[in-house]
Amino acid sequence: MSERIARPHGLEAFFGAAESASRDGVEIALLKNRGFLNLRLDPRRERTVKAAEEVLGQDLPLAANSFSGGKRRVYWLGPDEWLLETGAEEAGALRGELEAALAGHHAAVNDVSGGQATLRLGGPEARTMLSKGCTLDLHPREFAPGQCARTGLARATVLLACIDEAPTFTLIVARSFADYLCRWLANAARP
Amino acid sequence: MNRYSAFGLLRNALSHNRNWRTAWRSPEPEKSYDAIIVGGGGHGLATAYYLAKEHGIRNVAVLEKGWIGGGNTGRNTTIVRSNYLWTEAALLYEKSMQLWEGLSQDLNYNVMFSQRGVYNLGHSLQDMRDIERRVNANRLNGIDAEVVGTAELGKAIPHLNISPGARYPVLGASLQRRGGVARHDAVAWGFARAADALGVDIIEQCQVTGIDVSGGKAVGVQTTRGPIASDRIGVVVAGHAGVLARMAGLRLPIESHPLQAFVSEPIRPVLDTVVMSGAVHGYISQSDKGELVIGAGVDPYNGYGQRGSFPVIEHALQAIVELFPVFSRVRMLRLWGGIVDVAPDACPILSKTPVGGLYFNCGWGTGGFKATPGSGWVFAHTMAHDEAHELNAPFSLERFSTGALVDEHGAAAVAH
Amino acid sequence: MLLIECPWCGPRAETEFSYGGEAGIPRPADPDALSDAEWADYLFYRSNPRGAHRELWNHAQGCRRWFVVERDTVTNRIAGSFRLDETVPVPASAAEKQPEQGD
Amino acid sequence: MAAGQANRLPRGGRIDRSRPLRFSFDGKSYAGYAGDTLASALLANGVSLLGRSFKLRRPRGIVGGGAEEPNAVMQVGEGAAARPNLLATQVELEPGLAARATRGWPSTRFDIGAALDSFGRILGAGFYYKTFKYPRAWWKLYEHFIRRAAGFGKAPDSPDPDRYEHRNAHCDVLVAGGGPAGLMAALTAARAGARVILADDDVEFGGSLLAGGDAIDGAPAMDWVAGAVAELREMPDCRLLSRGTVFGYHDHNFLTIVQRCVQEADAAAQGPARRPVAERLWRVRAKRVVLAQGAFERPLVFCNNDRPGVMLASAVSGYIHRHAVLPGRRAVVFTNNDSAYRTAIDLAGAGAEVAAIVDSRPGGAGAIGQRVKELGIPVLAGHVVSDVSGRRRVRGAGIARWTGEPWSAVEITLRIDCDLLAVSGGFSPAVHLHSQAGGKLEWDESQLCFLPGEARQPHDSAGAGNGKLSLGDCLADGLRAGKAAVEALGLNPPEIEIPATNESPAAPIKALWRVPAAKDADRCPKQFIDFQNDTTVADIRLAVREGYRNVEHVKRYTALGFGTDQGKLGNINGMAVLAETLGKPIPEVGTTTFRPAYTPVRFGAGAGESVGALYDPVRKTALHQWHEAAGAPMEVVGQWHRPRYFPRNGEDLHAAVARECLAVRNSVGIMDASTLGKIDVRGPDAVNFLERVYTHNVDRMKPGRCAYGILLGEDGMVMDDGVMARLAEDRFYLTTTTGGAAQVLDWLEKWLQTEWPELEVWLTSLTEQFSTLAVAGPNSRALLEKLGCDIPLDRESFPFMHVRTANLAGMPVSLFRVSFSGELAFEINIASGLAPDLWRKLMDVGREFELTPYGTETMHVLRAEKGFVIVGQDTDGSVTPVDLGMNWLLSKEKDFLGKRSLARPDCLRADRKQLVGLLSRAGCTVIPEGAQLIERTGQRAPVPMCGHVTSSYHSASLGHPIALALVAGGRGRRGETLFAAPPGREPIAVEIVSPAFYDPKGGRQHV
Ligand SMILES: Cc1cc2nc3c(=O)[nH]c(=O)nc-3n(C[C@H](O)[C@H](O)[C@H](O)COP(=O)(O)OP(=O)(O)OC[C@H]3O[C@@H](n4cnc5c(N)ncnc54)[C@H](O)[C@@H]3O)c2cc1C
Ligand SMILES: NC(=O)c1ccc[n+]([C@@H]2O[C@H](COP(=O)([O-])OP(=O)(O)OC[C@H]3O[C@@H](n4cnc5c(N)ncnc54)[C@H](O)[C@@H]3O)[C@@H](O)[C@H]2O)c1
Ligand SMILES: Cc1cc2nc3c(=O)[nH]c(=O)nc-3n(C[C@H](O)[C@H](O)[C@H](O)COP(=O)(O)O)c2cc1C
Ligand SMILES: [Zn+2]
Repeated sequence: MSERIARPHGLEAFFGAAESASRDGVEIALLKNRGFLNLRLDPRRERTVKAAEEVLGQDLPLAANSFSGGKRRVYWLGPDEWLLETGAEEAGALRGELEAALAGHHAAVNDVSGGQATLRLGGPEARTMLSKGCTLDLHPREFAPGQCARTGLARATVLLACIDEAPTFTLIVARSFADYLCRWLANAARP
Repeated sequence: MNRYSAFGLLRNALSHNRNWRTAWRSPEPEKSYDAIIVGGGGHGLATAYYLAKEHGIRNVAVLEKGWIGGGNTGRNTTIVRSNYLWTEAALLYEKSMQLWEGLSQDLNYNVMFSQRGVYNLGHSLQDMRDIERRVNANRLNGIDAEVVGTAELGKAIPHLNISPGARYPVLGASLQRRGGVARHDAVAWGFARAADALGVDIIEQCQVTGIDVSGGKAVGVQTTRGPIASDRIGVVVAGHAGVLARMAGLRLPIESHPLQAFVSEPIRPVLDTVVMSGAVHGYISQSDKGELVIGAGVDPYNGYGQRGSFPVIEHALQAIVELFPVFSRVRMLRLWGGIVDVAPDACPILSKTPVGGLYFNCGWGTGGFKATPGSGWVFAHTMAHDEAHELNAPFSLERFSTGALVDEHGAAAVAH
Repeated sequence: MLLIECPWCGPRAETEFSYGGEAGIPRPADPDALSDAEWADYLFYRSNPRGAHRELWNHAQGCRRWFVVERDTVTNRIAGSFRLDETVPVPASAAEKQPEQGD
Repeated sequence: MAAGQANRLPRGGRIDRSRPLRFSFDGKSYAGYAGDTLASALLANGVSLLGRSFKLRRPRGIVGGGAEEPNAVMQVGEGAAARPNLLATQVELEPGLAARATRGWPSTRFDIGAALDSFGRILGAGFYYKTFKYPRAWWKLYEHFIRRAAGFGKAPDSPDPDRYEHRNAHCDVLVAGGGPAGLMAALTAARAGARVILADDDVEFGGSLLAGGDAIDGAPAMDWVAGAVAELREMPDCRLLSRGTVFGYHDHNFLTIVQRCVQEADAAAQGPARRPVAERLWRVRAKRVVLAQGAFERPLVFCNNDRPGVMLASAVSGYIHRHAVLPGRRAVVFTNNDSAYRTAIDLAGAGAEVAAIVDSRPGGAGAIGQRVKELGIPVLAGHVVSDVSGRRRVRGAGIARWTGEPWSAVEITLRIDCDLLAVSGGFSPAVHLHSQAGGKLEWDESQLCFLPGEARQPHDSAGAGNGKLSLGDCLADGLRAGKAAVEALGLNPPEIEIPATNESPAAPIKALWRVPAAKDADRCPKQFIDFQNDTTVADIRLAVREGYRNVEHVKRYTALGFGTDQGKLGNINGMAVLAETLGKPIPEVGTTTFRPAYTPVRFGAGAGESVGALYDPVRKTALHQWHEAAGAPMEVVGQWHRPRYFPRNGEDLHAAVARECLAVRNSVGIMDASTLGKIDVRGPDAVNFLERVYTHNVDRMKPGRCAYGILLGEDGMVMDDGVMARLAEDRFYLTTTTGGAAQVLDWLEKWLQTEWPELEVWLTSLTEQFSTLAVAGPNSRALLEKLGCDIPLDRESFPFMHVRTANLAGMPVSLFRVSFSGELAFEINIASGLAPDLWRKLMDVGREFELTPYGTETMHVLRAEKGFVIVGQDTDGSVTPVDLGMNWLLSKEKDFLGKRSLARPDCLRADRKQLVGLLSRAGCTVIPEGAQLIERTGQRAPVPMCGHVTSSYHSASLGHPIALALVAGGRGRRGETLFAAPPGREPIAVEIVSPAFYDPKGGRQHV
């Protein structure tokens, strides 16, 4: 299922346990080749927002805890912070374009592709499994497709996004926590 | 006061226990006293006792808003030790330790001071450096202390998880053999009874609602049972220190936080010493009745509720199960909280104040039960002489201006 | 476990936040002009009320914003959460609580 | 097989007669059925003696039917599977279950300790405070014996095989208790469309209906229960938790439920890998809560009321109806209210002889009295059971006429033989959760109980827990509470008709807190209030006599309510007796504080899955697997695991570290420094901002420049340190210590957001993005050149303390010419995904230079040789930069955080502890870290201490040990001799020297 990897990435070994914990009702997969940029700007400055949106070709989500789809996902992290998810190969170029477009604006773009581990979590039991370590209300009415949240999952901080009604979730975590999180997921996936 | 003894028990049993006298009277408050102690916890009662016993000041009232011993004195995990790092703190707690060692006899009340040893575990190389440092300092200060290795710990504490593969492996510990536990309620009652016998009025259900200051000097208090005059007022109210300070127009470098503890159901003896771990935030002992008495961490935010946040309890349970995997099936019977008065350097304030005749004893935070007799002893001296004893001189309010903090904070992660 | 309203993210569990102590203690503009006692007051002295308390919280596991919460330190009841750039309404009563059983 | 079950009724009950099973008690085998509790099965087998009391070792049997049981405290299972202190009344019988009584030695039946009972009067409340004080040293001995008597069950002897989990849940309405009231409330809320959680601690829903012959709408009440449960199960947003005990009601409507998921035998059968979750802790955030916990029956307090065979009337009814067990053949029923009349009817219906109903009320019962009369059961109104005979089992009741005067003496005029005495002293609503939540209580003088009063959180009570004792009232109250809850949520309450019940009105209860005896309360045989702790009426009177008058003092002095039942059985009786003793009304005496846990909760369940490997995250760098493969032992640094050293051919720590150190000094070494915190700082105000938080002059740094920087707390103490690089006019890159990374970022953000929001600065954490590979040693430049670097690395083009971006082996990196070892060195920052690749390439190419990987220990030695400090090791929270000799870092031209504190008198003292180096005079001794320093040996305690050793190593490069220390006034005392005095060792003479042991001029790093 998972995309092919271009480069050794240092994370695969951690994921074995989590992926093999997939079972009826829960599917866990490592997403490879993801690129990430962290973007900070003040949304009250319309010109700056515009400049960024022009490069992205899509809106910056301004509503808290939401993400915009389209060519790539743009997650709201805070009132002046976003995470852009792209293909790994694109990240560098996109960063260059954004930096160029935002030159002279008060904004910061950082490539953070190397710092994240990304998982896909799906299946009818996915909510139950997440609820073992996450205090958010994950009821389909409360945490619906298009919503995301930076929150705690067990003892790690994660970015959790609801992708579709299946449900499918994307889970993005700092890479140093990947081993822990995968062990936790492998355990939580047990019925 | 009738003296307590085995013989007395027998004699009273013959008369169907009908001739026991009250442990302390419940007098109506007088109009004025030579000294007033606000707060009927262990520290307040000890202060009154030593004022009467050591300084001959017997016309003293202890004013307690509820029932004596109902504050932190009655809700702590009762760990007593004196192995503090800094000399100033170590000598103060050691004074207390020495008083503990004769307290049951001095008070004629068995406070069940049980010197079953206190271990502080180290889980990292830095923990072990700190343990070496502290043990070394203790011994130079004349306080018994040892560094204990993992193998020895395994023998001394049968169920302790000393597996090197543990998430926080136990690398060693400090041990103070003279440390231990005492019966918290008995400490309050024993001091109350002994103070009462020397003439001190212990007045419960009497809340201080105001402090009268005139010309920069304290002249009395307002209470729910009327005004009471005195020109010597010692405030010993732990978590409520800030509230009382405000009554006198003062502010303190104190914040009040909930601190929780819990007990298991009584089980057969399995743990005959006290085990503390700063790194995993748990400390545990077993009482004479069989409950495991376990302390949790302090709630991070200010609070005046005698209850705390449940995640803190979960964390303490995780820590205990880590340290003692065999306790996983033991059950938590009751959990509660107290309101601790935390100073920036985790050390007490035993001090005169800008208001003449008004003294504050507070800031014991999460660890003042062990200091009860010593605190009372030096505070009585301070109130009697309007001057700190050399043991508590470093613990004045001035230190916050001069910067001469006694920083146990940096040294000890938990200070119980 | 408290339920704290982040002004951006909405109500979240206490464990997502970190506490920042009493709010509204500005750093003195010219520290050198202060006496040691005045500096100590800024550094260490707190109002520590029994009752309404204005305090700083950080949505550490969420949007990482600092904000102000008004919370009753006895009941833990939260009167409101405010962004730092909002003018925070004056508390109805900052008066000290009267004694309450079982606190 | 039912042959052994002499007390088993031939028909009825909710047991499954098709599933007989065997269990054992105290080593003897018995038969029972699925659906039994351990208690019902034991009663079925006629086992009445189940344990001994805590203090007096009196024989005890089963009193109750559930959580209120004080006596039947069992040890179930053995070894790792042992479960201490289970209540027989709550243990579901399972095949092979092995239970033991927890008190009594050598056996429950013959307990040597029973002799203690005769000393009862000496062992009154608080006796231990009055004795065991002399001689002083003997307390240890006394205590040794006291402790041997401690506790009930035994902790398991090996780690728990069970699995536990936590589950977070959210709902609109949480209903605690699934009796008629709770079911009705849940139905109402669910039909309105609310998200509902209904939890009941029993195996089945139904509450009291499980135990009775009630009818609803003309059919057995359990039919209605089944219908309600089936409907709720169908609802999509409704969660039913049976075996789920709501044990805590915390602030902000947060409730904790523990759910028992699987039976021990079933769990064990699965084997360790597939073991199902044994218990689940639900952490529930509810918008509204309905508490429908029901009520606890109270026993009556008469002489020897603790004898086995004295049972709560409602429990007796429960055993008959639910378990088809008849606990006695010839019964006396003793009551002060109508409810026990039903028990008499139940007993008679089950074939027992009811010798009499003794009713303390002169007027007897209401309508139900007539039915009893019709059955031919004699009623002795205006009478009390004042004493009983029998030791290990009741043999008879001593009955006296009573005028209603509370403390008057009575004369026993009638003795009735019986083997069962069913008692009822009225009902106390289970207000536990209401009180935990901060709700007030109100005394109801007509029903003689505390009712839930004003609530502090959004919760409501319903049913018997709200003082509604008839079934019809409970149903109606459940409906009311359910409606109120959904209305408060803005939902439309459904129309539900209250089902019909056929109850007749009861006569009022009459107070009977202590049953009068032939002698006064201090001299009569013991009248028990708290069975488990042997607290008697006389104990309470003694406490009052001695001045322990507050209910909380009485609790603590007499242990009333301290037991595993937490006073569920005896507390209200105790408070009432206290009130009567004090001559005060009951509400003035009040109750003690209700606390979690409602019933005891396993530590394991509270801990959940965060134990063992999941106790705390282990953070791993991108190179972790390489380190592991290389066999490096790990050092725990905060949450990180870092390689401590890389042993070769069985080297120990010292050999490996010496080799690694020399490799760095002589050729080149490589270290994984990825755990350092990294922060990107950007914006027009970046300089301005950093000037405020760092101590040095930031504006003087040119782009491309690096500087060492320190951060102080506002108290002037060193908080963190690291290298700061200026990448552009408006852009900086900060590094922090491993432990300080998160804290520093939070600290900087806090100042930006709260104090200086006008500054235009963005902070972004790059700790995880970049791995840091430190390449150090004289050959480091050659190594990088060999690897292929697209920029010149020579000293002139790329001087010390500068930063460059480059391409190394075709990979984009940032190179920092900084050095923590004092050698020529480069810190390579590379995107973490590429780090393993680069590391491998370096190792390949590095063979030529004998490139040596080194760990944290070598790093520590190398930096100590240079006199560089580690924040947190060489400093604690009491060290200023001046103490460390870093005055040169403190700008005089600007303010910075913490600066003002450095001017406080204590920070200006000349005798503050200052950083120095130490050499042992003897040359070869490594001074222990942590050792305190003294001026003279041979002094008596307290010995003044003038400093302590913070870091100490053998230096392979120098060929002798070195140490860093903080010494009072140390900088001015070079050359002086001090003594290190490590515990248990000879003092070590040491000389104070400069902390810069190696290459003090810094020539080697500048090449
Ligand atoms: C859970 C927990 C665990 C702890 N564990 C330990 C430990 O293991 N070892 C250790 O050494 N220490 C421990 N401590 C700390 C220790 O309990 C306290 O430092 C110590 O008991 C304080 O005693 P005190 O007499 O000063 O305060 P308290 O016992 O709290 O007495 C203060 C009294 O002042 C009264 N009061 C308040 N306001 C007024 C007023 N306006 N008018 C009249 N009276 C008033 C209160 O009602 C109270 O009775 C722990 C504390 C807690 C909460
Ligand atoms: N005749 C009398 O005097 C008398 C007295 C009391 C009750 N009753 C009868 O009892 C019934 C009362 O109905 P009800 O619904 O109020 O109560 P109930 O006793 O029927 O049900 C309460 C349920 O709550 C459960 N429970 C209690 N605490 C709990 C907790 N913390 N967590 C989870 N579950 C918990 C209990 O196990 C029980 O199943 C009525 O039928 C009433 O007539 C009669
Ligand atoms: C050392 C110690 C041991 C305790 N042991 C028990 C116990 O065995 N049983 C019990 O119910 N409570 C026990 N408690 C808790 C008290 O019942 C009570 O919860 C605590 O003193 C706080 O008071 P509060 O809950 O009335 O506010 C103990 C408390 C302490 C401090
Ligand atoms: Zn937020």
